[in-house]
Amino acid sequence: MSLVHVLEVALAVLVLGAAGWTIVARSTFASAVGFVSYGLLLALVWVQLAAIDVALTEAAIGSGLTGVLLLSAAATLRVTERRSGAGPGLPMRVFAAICCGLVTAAIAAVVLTLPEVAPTLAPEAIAALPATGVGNPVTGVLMAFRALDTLLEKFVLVLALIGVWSLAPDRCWGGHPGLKHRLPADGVLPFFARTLPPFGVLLGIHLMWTGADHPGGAFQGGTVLAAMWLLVMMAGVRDAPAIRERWLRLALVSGPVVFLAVGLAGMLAAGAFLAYPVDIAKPLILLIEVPMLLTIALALGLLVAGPPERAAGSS
Amino acid sequence: MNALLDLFTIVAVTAGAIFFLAGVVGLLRFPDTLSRLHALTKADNVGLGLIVIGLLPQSGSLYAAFKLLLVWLLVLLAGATVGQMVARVARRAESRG
Amino acid sequence: MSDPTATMLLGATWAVPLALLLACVSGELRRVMPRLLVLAPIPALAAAIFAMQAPALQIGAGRLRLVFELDGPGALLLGVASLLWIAAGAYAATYMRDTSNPGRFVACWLMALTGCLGVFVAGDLVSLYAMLAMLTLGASGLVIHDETPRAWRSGSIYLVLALLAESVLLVGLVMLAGEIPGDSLGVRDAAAALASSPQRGLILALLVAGFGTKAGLVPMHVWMPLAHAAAPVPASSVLSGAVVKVGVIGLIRFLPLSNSLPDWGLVLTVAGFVTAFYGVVIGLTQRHPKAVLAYSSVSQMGVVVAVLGMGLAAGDATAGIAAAFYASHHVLVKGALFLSVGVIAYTGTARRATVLIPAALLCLGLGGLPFTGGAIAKFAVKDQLDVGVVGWLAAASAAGTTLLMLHFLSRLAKSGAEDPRAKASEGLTVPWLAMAGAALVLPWLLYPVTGLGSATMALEPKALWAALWPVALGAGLAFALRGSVERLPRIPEGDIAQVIEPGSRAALRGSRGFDRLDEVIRDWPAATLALLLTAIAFGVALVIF
Amino acid sequence: MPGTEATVVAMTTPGGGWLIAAAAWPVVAVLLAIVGGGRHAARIALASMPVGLAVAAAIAVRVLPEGESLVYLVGGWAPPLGIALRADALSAVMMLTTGVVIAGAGLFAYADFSPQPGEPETRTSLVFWTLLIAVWGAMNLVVMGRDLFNLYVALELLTFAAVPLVCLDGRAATLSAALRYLVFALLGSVLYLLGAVLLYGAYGTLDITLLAGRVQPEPAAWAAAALMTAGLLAKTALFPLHLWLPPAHAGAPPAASAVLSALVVKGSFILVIRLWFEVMPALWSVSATQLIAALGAAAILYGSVLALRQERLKLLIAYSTVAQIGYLFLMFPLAFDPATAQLQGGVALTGGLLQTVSHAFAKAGMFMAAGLIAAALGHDRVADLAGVARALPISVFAFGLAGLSLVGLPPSGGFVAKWLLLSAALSTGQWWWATVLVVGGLLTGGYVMLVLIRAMSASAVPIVPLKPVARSRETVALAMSFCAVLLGLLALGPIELPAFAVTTP
Amino acid sequence: MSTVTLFGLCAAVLIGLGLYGALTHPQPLRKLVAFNLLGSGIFLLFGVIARRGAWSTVGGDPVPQALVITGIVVAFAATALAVALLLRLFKESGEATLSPAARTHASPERHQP
Repeated sequence: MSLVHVLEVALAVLVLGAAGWTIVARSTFASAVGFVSYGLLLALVWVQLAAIDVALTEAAIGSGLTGVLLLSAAATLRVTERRSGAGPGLPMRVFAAICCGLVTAAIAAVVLTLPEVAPTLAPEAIAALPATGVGNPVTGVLMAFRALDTLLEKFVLVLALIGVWSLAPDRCWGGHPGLKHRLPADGVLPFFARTLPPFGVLLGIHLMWTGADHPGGAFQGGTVLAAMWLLVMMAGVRDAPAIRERWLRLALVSGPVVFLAVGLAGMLAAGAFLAYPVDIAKPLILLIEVPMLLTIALALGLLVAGPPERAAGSS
Repeated sequence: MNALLDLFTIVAVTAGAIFFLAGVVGLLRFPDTLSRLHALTKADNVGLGLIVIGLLPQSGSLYAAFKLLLVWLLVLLAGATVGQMVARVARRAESRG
Repeated sequence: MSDPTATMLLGATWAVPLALLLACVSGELRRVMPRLLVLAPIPALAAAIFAMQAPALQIGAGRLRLVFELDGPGALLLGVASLLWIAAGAYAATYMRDTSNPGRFVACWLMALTGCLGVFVAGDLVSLYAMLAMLTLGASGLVIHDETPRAWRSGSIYLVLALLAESVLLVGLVMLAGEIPGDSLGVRDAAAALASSPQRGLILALLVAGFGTKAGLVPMHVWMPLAHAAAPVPASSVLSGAVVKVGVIGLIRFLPLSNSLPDWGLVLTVAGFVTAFYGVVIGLTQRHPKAVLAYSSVSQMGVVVAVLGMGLAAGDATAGIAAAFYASHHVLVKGALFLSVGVIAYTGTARRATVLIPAALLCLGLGGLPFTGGAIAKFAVKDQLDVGVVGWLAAASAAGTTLLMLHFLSRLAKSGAEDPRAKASEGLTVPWLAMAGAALVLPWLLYPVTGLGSATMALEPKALWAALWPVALGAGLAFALRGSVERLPRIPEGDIAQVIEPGSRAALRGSRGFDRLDEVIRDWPAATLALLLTAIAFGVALVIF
Repeated sequence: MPGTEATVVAMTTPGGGWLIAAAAWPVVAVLLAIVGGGRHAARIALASMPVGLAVAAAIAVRVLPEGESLVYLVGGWAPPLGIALRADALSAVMMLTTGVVIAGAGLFAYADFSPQPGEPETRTSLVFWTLLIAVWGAMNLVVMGRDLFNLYVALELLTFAAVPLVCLDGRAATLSAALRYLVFALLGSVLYLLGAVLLYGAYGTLDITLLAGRVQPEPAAWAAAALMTAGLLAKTALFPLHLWLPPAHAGAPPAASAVLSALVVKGSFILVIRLWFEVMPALWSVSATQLIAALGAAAILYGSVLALRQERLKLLIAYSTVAQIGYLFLMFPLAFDPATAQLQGGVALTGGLLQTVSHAFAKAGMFMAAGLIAAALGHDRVADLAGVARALPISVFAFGLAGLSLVGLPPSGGFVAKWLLLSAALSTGQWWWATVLVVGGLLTGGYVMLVLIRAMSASAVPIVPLKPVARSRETVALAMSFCAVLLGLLALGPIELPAFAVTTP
Repeated sequence: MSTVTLFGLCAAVLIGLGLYGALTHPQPLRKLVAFNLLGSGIFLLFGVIARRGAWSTVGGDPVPQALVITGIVVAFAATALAVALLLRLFKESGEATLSPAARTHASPERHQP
């Protein structure tokens, strides 16, 4: 049993341990903390599965941003924990455990009986990759072969944001999202929030740029930017923008708009929606990814920031 | 020469690992927040530092080495900040009783 | 009249009332509508007179195309029914003048009218079912019109039973549709297919159950006395006169009369006579004149079903037209008598005779008194009912009917207005007398049209005697039992309904359990568990076949 | 396993561009509305509706007449690597329905959600219109998607657009309803995703057409089928997974309720059809088809009884949706051909889809009418509806017409659907489903009449609406109900209903 | 046991854990944590399938990997929406529970927003 293998088993055990902790932990906050560490461990698993792009995404979104959401919510809702009942009784729990066990068993069985020669689209993807001009097959899939999914998923982000905004009290509509932290401007956090972002922004853009040929891409980059922005807002260095701002709305939709525009242009230039003329495929993809980066960063940041809670102008 | 570098790496990284171990033990064993914090920050700063230094010879390119150092610096920055803030919260909690 | 116009009349029969119904959406038109009720059935009358040989009216081209046509029995019943609807409509315009909620009354009236007349011209299964449904909705609205607890109860019982009947019918019709060869849902083709269908037994059972309920066959009759007693007078007049006949026409059209089915014939005959006598017996215990009339309707429908049963047993195709003729007489008589109940309520002791004498004629006519319309009606069904023991049963039921109707007369006499000088307005008396006259005369004019023979044969001494003695017997009985009838125990209207209702109330209480169940199912853990179990169940279902 | 798909080489068909139009215009409209904001949101949404209707009509006239379906390969990449869109008769009909219902909802809601001139953008004036159009777009994608993951994204899109509509008024009750809806729907969609993942693991594609050629009766397929079905049923709120539906549909604003009840639950149902009839028509056993229909039957009886027991009009209608959804699932055993052990299109499927569409219109009309009644009375207690028929005759008439179709009385679309299902049940000798159909019809008649009789009974004091009810809004409700009735008359037309023979290579 | 099998089974267990948590936890927020667990388990399974599809130079089938990235983003959006709903519910009612009893039959009195 090789060393790598031992490490993998240990990793699996750790992941399951962390997962179990999120379920059994007594306080929601502890469970959320557990979830963050679980996400980081999972990122290692993704590396182990030779999916660096996913590992980055998992660490950044799955663990990072989701973690922030859950932690802050847990902090707010702590008071309700005592009041919310004990949940279903023991018989119910046992029965539930049995059912979940059955599902797990079924999936395990499927995993063990998957075909010997795994069906794969890797050959097709690699064969078609040159036509897209990008070197990273994952980016190729995201931006070319299944660009429709990517476009729609931008749309999902924007729509989810509208959904979150719709939960604002009517009087606060158009105003600033919550998380206004009254911290001394000279505190440690503001300092941190002034020092880190330059690096962060650099890294984010770097991730997006390198994503064309190496692991990385607009998602990972955008997430880093979003994180930086959240840091700045939370530290009180810059207030969250009022959601009625025209520039904000424009920046928000810029990603899908450009994507859609290029796609429709493709109908004329390359004979199909979301098709790129081979010779200028890569520039086009980058052209799409730049506003996409912006959209992702804004959408993710604002999703975490939550619905407006202060009427515009008031501070 | 390479053997020497490798040896250096092994030593440095092991040392770093030991610092981390100590940090974790401290985190688990120490009585109050501040001393736990004390243990933890040592682990972060020195432990990670040693590991980074140990890895430098293996990094191959200057670019990679620079990235390693950058990582260390950023972690230092983050660790310092977080440590400060946790400490403040802890003190406020105490003063409230 | 040229064929296309006649065909158009078939459409107008239901389209005109329907148009008036839709017009009710506008408030202004709703206000003038009561005066228009009398016009609504006129196209139907015209159709009955002119459109019998007319080619069918077809709407649409698909398999579900609507067809409207008119056969002999249909034309007969459509004609008299439309007459009754006209008279009752005129009557209602006066009688319902100061009712609460007139808008709903006219809406329901027109709905019932559309459905009732539509059934007689419906030539395909879909439109037949549509008209029946329409009729049910309108009629139940008429029953509950007074909104007294009694009206609510009767209305809901009527609605439930009627909808049940239609559901049973729907299943029967769909099965029947499956038997029809080729691309048609026509009633004629359906009836033809039924005779030779492997499913015949089941389909017949469903159809008889369905139409039997509409016709008030025991034990599905419970709604009739309740509904007819509860509804306002003009409504109960059309309900008991015209609406009940949709069951009859349904049976006439679908029963394969031309090929003999002795067992089914026997069943129907027995059911018919049971109903006939049951109606008489229970009717005698009733106090309210409208209830007595309703039970007499039950009994009369029993006779009609018996006629059809004998026809089916003998494979005698003329039974259809004969039964239709008998029923059409009943349309006129019952319609008239119900109107009289409303008239006498406004008539003082001084003028009471002007109502009672025509009513008495009609009553005895229903028993078959010579020279009345009833005599020729009875004469028309002699071929079916004059065989052996059945003949005696028929005579007995005639006697019973006479007895029952005289009982009604006595109840009617007791239900006059307080003020001896009171005089019912022409708006009521004219329609009532018109109907009464029609009931006495019209059958004699219509008989030759039916092709059953010439009316003069009904005036031969033998026929006269055959018609007279049961009436005499009934009258004698009535004289002998006078007073003692009053002492009979009161059986509440809708006899069996008393037994059904506690059951339904229990069901209602039971359904409360559903609320609690819903709370449980919709609780989060239960629902999520259900989700998992669903997945597992499907998995199992797939793995182990 | 190449060779199997050699038979089904996918390629863009002429006119396939319309599919892109159908997918793209809602996205454009929503993004424009977000940027435009303020009063423009409503204007943009309303202005875009004719476009959407035109696109749906264009697709319908190409697809429906001779059942040729449109295909589009996005980016020119053929499956399995790329994503295909495809509009068959089913898609076309659903697109038309979606268009008409949402356009109706838009007209109906304009009074509620358009800010007065001059006043700044309000919350609902932006949110409602963007989400309404988003629902339309999501429905289009759901009915023409051919890639299981692409469909997953479309489903989530549908959910995210629908959930905020539930709690537009921001009261605790509706918020909690929306939360239950969201979380349960999410569970449903991840189960669906899990199934899709398993299918990819086993067969290396997510394209419906390709999968149809590759699926074998083996553990992976079984597990996938079970998980995906369960997940989709959860989103369709089939009994006993209906926990979220009644409060959500009853709490939303009338226009939203109409869209939710008429369309949103149908989205996942369409995917059930795709899954059962197209991806794995040969996989299903008799017991599976009977099981899904049994759930449907339970839904019919249970939902109808509860509808009868509701004291609030909107809850009554919501429970009626629970019941009516049940009818949609009766078609599966009726479409099962024991000879080939396959699910096949035909009378049963046509009946089921006709039920889907006619229920969509009827329920939209009902919710709108109920909304107007509730707005006029200030409450929606069934017991206190006396006199409404005189105050709001058109609304009550609309309710009645819709009820006509729900009960399944001719000439409504509901009747034709019921007739087809009944004849399928009786001709295949499955009389027990026929019984359910009949009993369900009776119960439905019960609660519809309950409301109508109450509404038509005389009230001591004539009702004066709290605020004037716009005739135009009543007309919209009436139009919806009329559509449900006219569907039945379509069956009279020379064009037979498109007998939905779904594609099975 | 090979890497893919190991993590494949790991994914199966994660899915089971997620389902259990979503089913039994009374607090909605815990349900959301569990939901994310469930989701990541499914993504992991997809990753395993991708890994099995490794081919010559590429370490895994890029299509599933790309889909997982999309999936993670969608799951995050869902979580964000749910959390926002939960917090608003808490602000409105001071409660954060999915138990229907109180709410179901409290149908709206106010209809127009």
